[in-house]
Amino acid sequence: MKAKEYIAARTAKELQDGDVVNLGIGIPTLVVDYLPRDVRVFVHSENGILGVGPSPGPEHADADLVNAGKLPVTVEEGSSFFDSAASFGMIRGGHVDVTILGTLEINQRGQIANWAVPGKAVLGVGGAMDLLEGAGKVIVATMHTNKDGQPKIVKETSLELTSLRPVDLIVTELAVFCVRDGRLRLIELAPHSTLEEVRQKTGAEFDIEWRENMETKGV
Amino acid sequence: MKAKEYIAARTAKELQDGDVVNLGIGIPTLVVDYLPRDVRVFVHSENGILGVGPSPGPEHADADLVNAGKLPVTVEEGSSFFDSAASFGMIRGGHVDVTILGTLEINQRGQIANWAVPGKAVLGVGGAMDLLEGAGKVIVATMHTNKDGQPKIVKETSLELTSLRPVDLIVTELAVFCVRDGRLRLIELAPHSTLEEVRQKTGAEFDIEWRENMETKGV
Amino acid sequence: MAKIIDAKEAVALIKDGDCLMVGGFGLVGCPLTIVNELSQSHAKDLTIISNNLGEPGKGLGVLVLQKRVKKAIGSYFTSNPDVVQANQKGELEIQLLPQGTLAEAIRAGGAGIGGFYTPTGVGTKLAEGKERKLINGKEYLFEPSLRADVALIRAYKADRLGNLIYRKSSRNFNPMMATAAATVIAEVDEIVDVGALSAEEIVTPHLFVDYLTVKGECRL
Amino acid sequence: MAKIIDAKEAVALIKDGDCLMVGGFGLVGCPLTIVNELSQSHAKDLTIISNNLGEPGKGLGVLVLQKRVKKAIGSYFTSNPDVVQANQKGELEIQLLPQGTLAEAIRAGGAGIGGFYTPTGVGTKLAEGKERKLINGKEYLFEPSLRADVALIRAYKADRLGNLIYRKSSRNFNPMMATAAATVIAEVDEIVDVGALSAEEIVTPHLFVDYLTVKGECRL
Repeated sequence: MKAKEYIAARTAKELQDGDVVNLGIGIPTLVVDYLPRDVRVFVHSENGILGVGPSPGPEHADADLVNAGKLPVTVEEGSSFFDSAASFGMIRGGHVDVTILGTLEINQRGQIANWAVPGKAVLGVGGAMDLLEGAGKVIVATMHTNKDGQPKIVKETSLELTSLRPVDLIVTELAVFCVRDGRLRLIELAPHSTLEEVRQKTGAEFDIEWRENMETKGV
Repeated sequence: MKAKEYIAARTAKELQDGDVVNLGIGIPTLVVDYLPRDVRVFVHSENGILGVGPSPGPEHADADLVNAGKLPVTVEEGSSFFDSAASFGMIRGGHVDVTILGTLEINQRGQIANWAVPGKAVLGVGGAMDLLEGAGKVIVATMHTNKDGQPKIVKETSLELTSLRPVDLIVTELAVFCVRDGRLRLIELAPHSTLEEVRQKTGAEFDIEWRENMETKGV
Repeated sequence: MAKIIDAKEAVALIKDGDCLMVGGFGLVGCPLTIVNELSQSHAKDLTIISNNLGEPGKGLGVLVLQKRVKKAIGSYFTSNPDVVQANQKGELEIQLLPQGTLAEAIRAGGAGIGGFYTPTGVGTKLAEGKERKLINGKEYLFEPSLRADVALIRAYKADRLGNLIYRKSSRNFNPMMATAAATVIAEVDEIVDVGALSAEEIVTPHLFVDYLTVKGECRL
Repeated sequence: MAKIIDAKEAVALIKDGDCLMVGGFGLVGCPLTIVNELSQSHAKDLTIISNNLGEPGKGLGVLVLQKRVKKAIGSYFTSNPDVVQANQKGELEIQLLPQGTLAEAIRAGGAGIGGFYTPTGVGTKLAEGKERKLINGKEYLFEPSLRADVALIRAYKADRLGNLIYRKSSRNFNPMMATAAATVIAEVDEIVDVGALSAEEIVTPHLFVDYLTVKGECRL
């Protein structure tokens, strides 16, 4: 399994049956492909859809039916459409259970920077700040390092923060961290990943709090 | 024609084809019965209806279809239903052209008191304040005096004001006043009404600015 | 997925001291089956956010007579003399808001907005004690948003997920209240299969709705 | 009663220096026939409130290349490099708002609300210069409401009165913008008879809509 697919599959395990989930672009979009059969989630798209389904084939694309990444989507039975004010009312008002986002950087306190692009004028934010503010649980699903091989998890971000709110969970191709009391806690290693590799590719301090299944693996 | 019917008929002349109109309870409700054939208005009811039609017979009353006075109504073709937040958004946002209201008192500056009942705790306001704030034009359609024969138009109201905003027009069974620059201006006498009677039954100062048709009547 | 419960189970979700939102404009659009059941229960010290408190001996009016309402927030209580009397006796605290301010405060609460500035009521008795702000030269009053522990709302049809549609003027405060409470219980005429309501016509998407109760016989 | 006009007449209602609201999320739900006609016109010094400014050479992006947009208020301009470049050259002022704050500010403008407090963006770069307020112990940012001279929106069907319904995710910003401008022009697929849209399904009641334009052939 490739790294991105692994991240998506691992993140999928965090979702519970009935969750309302908002997915960022990139890896987060893949997560729903890895849900177990007995877990059904409802995908919320901030441009005004509850109940987003799989991508259609190109011949079935409907120009009026896109997700927040502006890609053609389908809708499932029981879906609904609403305007942007209502949609962000759902987000800010705490009615979206989980949001799964990508990020550019994460600091040592679990705060993310995922909107302001490096070296460029800050001209786009979209719904990122609202999602960080309002979602019940925030999961970051991201490659451990950036395109240049540099750690995304760093002491302090060089980019502007998206929110003061720390995320709840970080899933990479190497490890899973949770954030509690303003500290990163490594709770799981990916198969074939080692603590040494995680330390090497992480630019921030973290505690280690293996979850039970890791302890039994004798890490 | 009885006094109330006269007031309603005279008020109806103020409405223009296409107006969106919100009607208070009592005399205002009668106004639409006196519209000329070529004037169609759209009645807005703040409990969530645009396009209120005439009252149904008792056998056609629908328990889910009432106006703001909680009386059964019908709806016309092209009507729509919406929630209370949207409805008051229309009112405050300036999307209702005219509101026609009753009142308990009117002061010399054209401000009205129509919500706080004399001698009682102030426990009901409903939509009165929103309508005064947001309607394009406010017309008061009221008997000139109260049940005790005392003037409703007074120097200062004894009751709490509904809004600092003066109304635009006052129509009674005796006269029509407009309000401009914080002063009442008598612009018209009802048939069989005299300036003397109006002076006698009005407890406030007013200017006289006959409209053209009054001048030709040689008042 | 909304859970289908009966009116007794719905009322069991309400605890002493809870703040409730109850939909309806008078009795129209009020979840009368649940309210009726509530009047058979024992929950007390309730705060109720509702445009009115029913009519004498009807709907929420019964709870007032039972002295189980500590405080009411709404826009029009004058039509129920029992409410006026309870307030005069000091048994019932009343917070009066212009109807548009009430509706907006509930919507704001559901949408995660902390408060807003309305021009309604400036300079009147209802402005007393409220923060004022000039915005673009016009005066406004600050109004904090409202939220509740439990919302009891009335809709026409629900699908099994909890998507709701309303009927005519019974919509009124119900869609906003559906967004503004920790627990939302909708009383409906009918529960239909998922897919029976079109995506365009759904007024309240299911993510707001926790429980569904089918309307029952209701003595009034 | 909304007046039916063509795209040329619609554009003639826009004056130099006007503030426009333009519906759409990217090109989805954008009134492209009118926007296309606008790019053939001469109105300049425009302020545009819209989530994006089209795509390079498409939709509102054309107006940017023509240097006719003075200021843009929206949430996501990064996807159009022409906008970024115009901003860097100092030809185009940009006011960036979180998407939810943008949507809420437009809704507030249409509903007569002067401004509101949102928790979104607290402590970030986008909070700079904004008034902060603690409400129930939580920090919020003040955001004033937005209004425009003209709103150009996209709907699916209108009836002859001007009642509107939308189609799928092309609804987005259009219903709020319909409420928040002095003049509202809706581009629609089709104008149907009064009565053809049901009272329950109408999303934008006709009192908001001044003009209707039927969507035309649109080069993109």
